[in-house]
Amino acid sequence: MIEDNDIILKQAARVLTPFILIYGIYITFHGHLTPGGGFSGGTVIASSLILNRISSGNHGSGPEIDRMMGIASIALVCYGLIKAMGTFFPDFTHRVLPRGIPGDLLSGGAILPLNIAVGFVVACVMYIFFCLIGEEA
Amino acid sequence: MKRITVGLLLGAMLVVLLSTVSEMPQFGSPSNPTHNYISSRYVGKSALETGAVNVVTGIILDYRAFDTFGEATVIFVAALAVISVLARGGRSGD
Amino acid sequence: MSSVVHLANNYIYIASFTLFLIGFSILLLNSNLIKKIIGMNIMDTSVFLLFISQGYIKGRKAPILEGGGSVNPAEYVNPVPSALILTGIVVAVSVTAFLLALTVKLYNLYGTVDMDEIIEIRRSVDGNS
Amino acid sequence: METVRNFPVLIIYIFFIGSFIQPLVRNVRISLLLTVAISAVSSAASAAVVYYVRTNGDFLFDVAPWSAPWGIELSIGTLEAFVIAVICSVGTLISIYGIGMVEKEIPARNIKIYNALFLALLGSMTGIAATGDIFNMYVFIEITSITACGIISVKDDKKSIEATVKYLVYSSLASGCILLAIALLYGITGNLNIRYIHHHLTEVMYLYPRNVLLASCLIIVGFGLKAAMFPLHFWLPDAHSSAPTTSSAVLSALVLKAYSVGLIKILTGVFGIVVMSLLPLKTILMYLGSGAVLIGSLLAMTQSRIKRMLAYSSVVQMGYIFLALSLFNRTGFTGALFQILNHALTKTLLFLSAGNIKYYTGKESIEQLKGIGYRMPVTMAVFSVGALSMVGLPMTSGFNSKWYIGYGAIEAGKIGVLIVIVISSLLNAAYYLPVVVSAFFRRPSPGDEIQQPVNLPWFTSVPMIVMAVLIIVLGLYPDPVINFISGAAKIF
Repeated sequence: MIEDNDIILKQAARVLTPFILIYGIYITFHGHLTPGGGFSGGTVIASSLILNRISSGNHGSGPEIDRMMGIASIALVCYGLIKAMGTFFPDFTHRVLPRGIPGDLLSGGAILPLNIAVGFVVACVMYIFFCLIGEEA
Repeated sequence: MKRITVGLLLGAMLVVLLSTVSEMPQFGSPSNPTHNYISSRYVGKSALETGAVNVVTGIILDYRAFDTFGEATVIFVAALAVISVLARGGRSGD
Repeated sequence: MSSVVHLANNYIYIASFTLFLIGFSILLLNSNLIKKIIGMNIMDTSVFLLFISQGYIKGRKAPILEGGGSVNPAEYVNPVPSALILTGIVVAVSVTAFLLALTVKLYNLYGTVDMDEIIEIRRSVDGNS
Repeated sequence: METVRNFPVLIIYIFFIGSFIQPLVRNVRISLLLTVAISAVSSAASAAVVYYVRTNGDFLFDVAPWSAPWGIELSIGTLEAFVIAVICSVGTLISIYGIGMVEKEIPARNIKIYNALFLALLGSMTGIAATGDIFNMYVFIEITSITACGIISVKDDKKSIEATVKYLVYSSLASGCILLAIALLYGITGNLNIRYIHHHLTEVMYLYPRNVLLASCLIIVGFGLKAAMFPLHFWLPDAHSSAPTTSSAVLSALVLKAYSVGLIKILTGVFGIVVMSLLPLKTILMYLGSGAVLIGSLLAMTQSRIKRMLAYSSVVQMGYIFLALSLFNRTGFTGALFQILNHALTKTLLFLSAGNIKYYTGKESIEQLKGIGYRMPVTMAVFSVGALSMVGLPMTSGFNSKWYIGYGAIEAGKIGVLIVIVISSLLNAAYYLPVVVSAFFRRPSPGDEIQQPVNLPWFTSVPMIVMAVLIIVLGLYPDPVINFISGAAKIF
């Protein structure tokens, strides 16, 4: 769809992507401190991926989707295992992932790793939605 | 003709719904049944029990974490279903 | 008379119920799939509006606790509905994405997005196949 | 013995983590075997839960380290343990059958996705049965409806995609109603745990009578639409007949049951007998049930294709469950639960053998099935056992479920229900027996002279034979199951 001579779009995307990505990561990591968390952070990360995809032309996405699906599955397996650990061995989880002082970054107990896992999953899934549905018929 | 019956039906449903609204607890009043001992414990103890300053995230990922576990599955399953329907090579048709 | 004042006070619930009915009727009566999806989203959003407005208390802050020290629960809004709605939104997004994917696929197969036309095409295909 | 208390949560975790692993698995054969292994492990765990509930009675289990109204708890009673056991064991049998048949009906690239959806479906149905929190049940209902639509559309042909769209639209309509009901209930009682809502509801009921009425109507409409209660069943024939064989078996046998169990849990748990007697619930369920049973059978008779006939007969059998529930007494409730087990086994058996016939001989319509008994002896023998159980022959489990529902009807003094059951059994016979008769006692039409009988691979025939034997055993000696189930009926 997009020819090769749109240098402006590519340059703008290259400049903007790192900032969007960092903002998304910030929201995901500070889920337990500021409003946000895994879901909204993941969507912002996905938006930077989508910006990259549009700027570099909507080419075929077969292998890319499988890779994204792999990342989402691995993140979800970690999510499930942390969650199962929290259910069956609660005291062990509190020792490994301490609650810490409510206010600084590493303080949410199991909340931070879960947030990161959900951030990965939502980012990959939103990207997959865009790739598949956005592709021309 | 169909439009009239549908209109009447919706009008009737609206009347039923509005009659229940007139009986629902006051909007925004502190004495609503939803502001009971449950929500006050969430707000009061979440910093100590879950270490999360953002109470909503504390509820999602610690108090009611099983909901969010089910919800992560919802996203995963929706992604799988979309891939199974639209993935390349899906030109089989009938 | 008191119920009318009561009704006027709960104006948000009136809005959410009417939106629910609008979404419900669009989803049920329209044959165009894209309109059905829009109707479904209106319906879901109206239920979320109802849920959130039940947790709201006038003159209180969002449930993000400032600083350590003692936390007075009377200063904050009820956090439970917002936690539930995060789940509800994600569910609504997933169902919408799946429906959109199916609509794109149907468009590729049948060339139309209107359910009535699709049924006719299939019946005419079955008829002579 | 205490570790059995966290088996229900373990089952749900195993199913979901298993379905997360599926896309990472390399080749298709391992993916199919993984599905069988996981459902086998879960049915073993569910058997342990059933044994534990038999000896120690109901128990509650807090998933998060926090107790009931704050965290989420699972309430496992006789009803829940029984339904989880039915879901896991029938799911295992279907997945064993799936080893041979899935590759033949689903495009190769979708098989791993089908297995992931299958495991997530079983896990979320277990979740619906086990959970004690209505919003948690809503999340599991959503997973069930998306995965149920996913395993239909995974077949990737015109008819199944169109059927999936219709099913998903009505499913999301029902979910909207259920969520609105949950919002209303939360608005007036303030908490989400089923036991606590019931406790608050009895106090608050007279303050907000219309809210409670509206919430219960929305829940009945929502769950009725999902469980194909009679007037709301129009999406079912297309969805169940155009799906792959194993998916239509799971859909008819288990998904409809999970939704009806969800309805039972909410009606008896949240609303309780007091509120339910306020509503004219008995008469509504009775008329809807008898409508389903009679008109469903008439519709099934007019069908020419075998899978559509089976789909309509699912509506009939669900009608039996709602009929039994409308009696509001112990025997009726026991009859409803036994009917859940009986229909799960029988309908799976019929759908799997219909899939076998369709694959090995390409025949779908009923008239083409003349003389097929000689071509596929095992499948048709097993099919006729299932058909006789559907009709309600005394030696099969179908008879026992009709017997208990009828007995409950007499106890409740509703002779009309008994007459409806008798008429419907005759109607069932009118559309099942011709298929069996034409399969064995008619010469195949000269056009398609089929020569030597087909020998099926072991994993296709073994689950079907196991189910046929189970149907006969449950027909002859249902007492252990009945004694266990009647423990659940203490609510009435």
